[in-house]
Amino acid sequence: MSSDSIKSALVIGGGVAGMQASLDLANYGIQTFLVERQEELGGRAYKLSRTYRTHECKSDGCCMDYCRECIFTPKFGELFQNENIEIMLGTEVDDISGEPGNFQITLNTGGETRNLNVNAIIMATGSTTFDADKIKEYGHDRYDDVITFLELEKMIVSQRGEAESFARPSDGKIPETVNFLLCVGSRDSNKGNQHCSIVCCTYAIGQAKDLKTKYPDMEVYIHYMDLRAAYRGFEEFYKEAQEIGVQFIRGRVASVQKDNWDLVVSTENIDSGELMEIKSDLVVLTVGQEPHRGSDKIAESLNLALQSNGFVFGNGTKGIAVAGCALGPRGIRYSVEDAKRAALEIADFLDGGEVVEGN
Amino acid sequence: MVTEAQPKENEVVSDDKEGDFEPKIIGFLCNWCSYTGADLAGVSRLQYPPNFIPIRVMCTGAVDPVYVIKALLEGADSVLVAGCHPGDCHYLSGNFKARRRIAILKKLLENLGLEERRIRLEWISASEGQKFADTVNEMVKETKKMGPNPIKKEWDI
Amino acid sequence: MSKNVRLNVEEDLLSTVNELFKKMLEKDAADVLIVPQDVPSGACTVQTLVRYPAGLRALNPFAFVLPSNSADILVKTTDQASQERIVVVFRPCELRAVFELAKLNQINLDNVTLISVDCLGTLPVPEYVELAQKSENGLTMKLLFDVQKGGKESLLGLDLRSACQICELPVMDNADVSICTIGLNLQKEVLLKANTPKGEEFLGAIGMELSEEEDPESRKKALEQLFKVKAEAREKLDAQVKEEVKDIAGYMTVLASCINCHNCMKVCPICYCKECFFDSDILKPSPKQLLDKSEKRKVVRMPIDTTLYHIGRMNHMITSCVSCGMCESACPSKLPLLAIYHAFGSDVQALFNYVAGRSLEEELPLATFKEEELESA
Amino acid sequence: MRGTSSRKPKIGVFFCTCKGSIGKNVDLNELESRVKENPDVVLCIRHDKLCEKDGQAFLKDQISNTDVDRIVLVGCTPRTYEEVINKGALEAGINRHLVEHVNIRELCEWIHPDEKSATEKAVFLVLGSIARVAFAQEVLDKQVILKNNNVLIIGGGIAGITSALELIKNEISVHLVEKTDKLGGRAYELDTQRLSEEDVILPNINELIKSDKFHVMLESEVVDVNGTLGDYKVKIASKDKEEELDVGAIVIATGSELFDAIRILEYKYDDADVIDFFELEKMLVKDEVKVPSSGEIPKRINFIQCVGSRDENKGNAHCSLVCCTYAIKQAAKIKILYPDTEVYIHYMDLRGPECGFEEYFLDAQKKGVNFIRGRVAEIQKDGKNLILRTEHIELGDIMSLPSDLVVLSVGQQASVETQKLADMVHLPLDKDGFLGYYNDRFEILDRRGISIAGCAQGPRGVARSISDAKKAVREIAGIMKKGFTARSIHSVIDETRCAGCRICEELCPYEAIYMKNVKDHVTEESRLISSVNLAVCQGCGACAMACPGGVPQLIGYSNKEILAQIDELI
Repeated sequence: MSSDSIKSALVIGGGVAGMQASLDLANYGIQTFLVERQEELGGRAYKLSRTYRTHECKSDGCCMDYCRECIFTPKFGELFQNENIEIMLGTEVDDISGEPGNFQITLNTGGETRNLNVNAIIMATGSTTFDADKIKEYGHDRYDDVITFLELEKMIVSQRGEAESFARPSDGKIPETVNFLLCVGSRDSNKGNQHCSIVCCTYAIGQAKDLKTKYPDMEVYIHYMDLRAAYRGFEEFYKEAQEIGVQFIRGRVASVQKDNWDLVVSTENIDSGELMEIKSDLVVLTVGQEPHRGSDKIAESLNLALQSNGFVFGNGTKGIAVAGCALGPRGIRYSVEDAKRAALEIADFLDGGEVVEGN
Repeated sequence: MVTEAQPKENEVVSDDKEGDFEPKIIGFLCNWCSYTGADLAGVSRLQYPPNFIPIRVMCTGAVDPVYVIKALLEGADSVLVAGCHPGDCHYLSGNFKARRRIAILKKLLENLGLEERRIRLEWISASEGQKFADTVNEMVKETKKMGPNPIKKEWDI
Repeated sequence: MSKNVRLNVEEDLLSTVNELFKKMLEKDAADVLIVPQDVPSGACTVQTLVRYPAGLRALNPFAFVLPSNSADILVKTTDQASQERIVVVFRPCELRAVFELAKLNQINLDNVTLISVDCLGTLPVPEYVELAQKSENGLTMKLLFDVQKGGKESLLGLDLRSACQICELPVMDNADVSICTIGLNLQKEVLLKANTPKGEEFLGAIGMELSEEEDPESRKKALEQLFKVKAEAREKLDAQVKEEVKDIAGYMTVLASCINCHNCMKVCPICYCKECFFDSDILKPSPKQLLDKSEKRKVVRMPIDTTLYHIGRMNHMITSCVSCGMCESACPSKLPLLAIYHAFGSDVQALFNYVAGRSLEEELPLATFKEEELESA
Repeated sequence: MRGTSSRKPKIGVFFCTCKGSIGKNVDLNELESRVKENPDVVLCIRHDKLCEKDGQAFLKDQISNTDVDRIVLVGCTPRTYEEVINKGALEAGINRHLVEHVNIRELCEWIHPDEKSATEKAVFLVLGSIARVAFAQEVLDKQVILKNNNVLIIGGGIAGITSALELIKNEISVHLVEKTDKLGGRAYELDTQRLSEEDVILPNINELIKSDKFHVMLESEVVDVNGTLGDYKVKIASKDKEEELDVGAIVIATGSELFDAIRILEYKYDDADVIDFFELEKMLVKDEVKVPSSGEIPKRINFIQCVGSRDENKGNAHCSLVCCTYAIKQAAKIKILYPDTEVYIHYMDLRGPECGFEEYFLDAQKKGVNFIRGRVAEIQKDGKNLILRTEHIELGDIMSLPSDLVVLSVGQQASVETQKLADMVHLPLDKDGFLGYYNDRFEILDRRGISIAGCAQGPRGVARSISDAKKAVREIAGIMKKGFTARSIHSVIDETRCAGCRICEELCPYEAIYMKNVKDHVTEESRLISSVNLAVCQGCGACAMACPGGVPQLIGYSNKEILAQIDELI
């Protein structure tokens, strides 16, 4: 590749990994096209009320627990400002052909097609969350007060700063008892996916902690199989939750049913062996992550192999890098790390190994 | 700040009365913790009285006591210096340095008969929006109780 | 216990000490002396740099006058590369300033031998000059005997400078060598003490044989008495000034006669800045700013920023103030600056358990910090 | 850049309404009219969203169409958009130091519902900043070229070796200090093919040794680090000598150390048949497992997880992340080698942060590995037999399990070397004693030329250590080759006014102040005065406060500016 021609790359997916990868690429002086299927950048991470210690966090105790403002908004600003980045929202990748160093891309924006030549590709198609309706016994499709953790995040965000109270969907009451069900659709090859989604434990504990801190009288239960978290600091996090009174019950919940007016969570406490029925005002299903629809198609056109769980294998062909949840469930921290690595790989490839100083 | 004439000693100036006296409080907020804490108070819509006027500095360790003296001499009724909690300073130890300087200054002003509470050094982290609002509320209340800065009664400033 | 030697007084005290210092140059124990000598008229005593024995004519380290704090001379005569061996004779307040300035890296003490003298105090310069002109020769000795005995006849009713009245450390036992006069029969002898290895070596070099003798009882007693008198005076003055400036109004009244000459800063041995912050452009308002201020405030007392200067300067150097009182002596408006600095300074220095100039080892409070301290602040 | 000296300032005030979110409580019209009264203000204009593309275009347009030479931006908190706006202003020809940000959203609009007082406060805030910006000085970013561009790598484990290879690829000379007598660390002893989720190809040590840019010091230790980016002096103690090395940057790859199981007395690590996972690994590489005391094939093997991990009292609070995966893979391999051997894994929670863990787990279960939840209470010795006593939490039973071989899955902990080094280079440690704290902020590391790779920042597997090292080194390589731009906010010292008291040197938390010898051209007096090392200065302003003479000043936060602002606020 001649060094004076402008190098270009396509980033598929405008979630946190895609955003970071685009910024890094652009800062390496690479003309970057960022394609996002939705009308908005940020992906799932942007919908969270807050995140728990990520790479982006200023780890000097300066957290205002308002990640949308602190992490994402400035990043949007940077992305939209950057001369080297062109963002295409509401756009899907229809076709990819060619070879590393020279890919031909066909893009589709609301029926309008556009052809593009790029030298390299970063796939950051992310993952989607498991559809909780698939597990009938948890009643997500039937009961208003059975919600997924993302729906809870949405509630927290929309109620923030306006009302002091936290209202459950059915009648707007502050719930007195909240049950968190972990591994919904995860580690369950019959009804869901076999893999563990890694981040759900942390999120559930975080949400439980927030609720318990705000409403000390609220009874908060977390039903789990194993408590897992890849991040250091989790142990303290977990302990804090225990200390403020979040109750952890080991065992997979059998069902959530309505008994007259109340939701009842039935489970076996594996540790004590007893069968429990817990009346609950709100049930939060912590759904896992699974591959995004269409990501297999893109992987195929890029000659990337798939893992048994449907996620993409990372070590593919030269000139193609994968970042974020497309590789498997992960949190924001790993996604950003991934993205930085992916951008490095691509920059290295386009430079022929030559180092370009990063910002 | 308006001094029409030199009042006689112990004479109660009209704006001295608690209630209709609106104090002015100047705050030096460290960029990393307390300023962000103030932002959080804003984001969380935590109301506090508008008597507080912030100045952003990089670190409490960069707050020259001269600034505080100047503010008081110009007629500020109280001064807040707020930074990261001990051990959390973005610049490792700025807050410890600030603590020494402010302690010296307080001692001097105390000797000059200025209430020690007119200068406050507070540790407010970025996540303590509530603490920030509380601190301002408390300071306004306290300053109202103490009355206007006596320096204002003097002509020279 | 420090090593010491009694020096017999031959003719009189001053000439004995003069000979002693001559010996330092003759025996090549020093390259340059910085010593106070009477001016020919005898009206005053000034510091001199002496390189040859012939330059030592009227050495008088005991004179009851201190025109300026000599610590500044060492700032001017030493630098990082100083090689010349300098011997100085300073009063305790000057030595304290030397210690502070050494900690502030303004003086290089590597090749300096510090000799202190017991100090019974000094008179304000104009009054001393007047007194000296009226007196016959031998004023210093007369005062020395007189004041030591507790009498004040020879002072003709004059008071010592307030700094001297309240002096906390009229004797310094951590100079390399100290010349002790208090509580001794000065017609017969004077006591030399070597307080440091450097001092011992120095006295050895000029042929002194040192022993380890206890201070004579008379000296112990005299010192005890002296400390008591000073402490009482100190307490009285502190209380008096704290009453006078107990509130801002009092302070501003005191400052009302300040003419903003900044002499107090210029003569202060501790004020080491090349240009004072309060003299710098940073604080100079433009004509427009000044006039705008009068609009905002209706009245502006001039000169502007006098209060800022005084509180600001106090804030800058109070932890290092050695209470030499030069500021007060130099003030044309006779502001009680020493009294204020002493009263406030001892409070501030107590915060850090620090006494300015007490020793070289104590860390400057402003150049360090502790993680665990001042928790209530 | 527009000249700004000795002229009347021409200030442009931009109001950003943040898409209408400012203006409900603060009366912008009133605010604008008050601001316009200031004679220095030549432009006063409003926009809806200055941080977005068209807002930026608007900003640039307005600046270039007028003779504005400094601007005040009134809007949201500078903590979010400062950089964006400064960049926009710069493109229009206004230096970032001539831009002041006034936050009337978080500090006014959102908290003061009373319009009158909110507006009044906003007026003060804006006027204060106008007064301040009038004294602002233009300072151009300074490019710093390095004196020395060799890199020192401390630690010859996988992270160190990867770093070295990457640097050499970029033609940068590397010195590597390793405390043991050989390179490679733990990673090369592992049965990696089976221990990582993807096929990790370990870097080739031979290739490294062959390079003439590679200088290795084995059995050596760093004892002192002085200096800064581009000019480090590092003292290295070897067995019989001590030498000093000049390098430009440092990569800390000191790794972690395994928890010493002897500390947990009840697990009897001193018994020959109780081994840690690393010792087992060395057997597995040879495809055979023998009971150390008897030399026989073990019939019953028990793995104990979380040895020294998640246990504040006897070990470390943190989870070591990789041990579950290792144990499961080891167990599965034993089952392949010896299908008749009973294998038990005692765990607290099963954790594997990497993808594919679930498959390993199921695979191990299928092969007949038994998983028992609960922390093992103790190991007893009954004659020649080891007996594990544990509570099976799920069944609630107290179990006694005889065992031929016990494998302790010890966790990783911060190594003593890392802690010593952290002290030498003034990096804070996190609560677990790792250098993880600063891992989150790449920039700081690079400014000082110190990067951290691998397990020194916390427990991690081989693959992650390799990718870490590549990242750490890439940034360093760029700086070594091209130099870098100093922080825009840093301290400047007025040399003529410095008295050399060194208080600023004492109080600078980064050792960015150094003493420089100058000769006064009049008096010929040589004296030491303070000087700022731009490579290290982080712009905290401690020196500015330390100096009674106000000699060091922080760009954008000088005494003049702040005092002017104070003046205006009251």
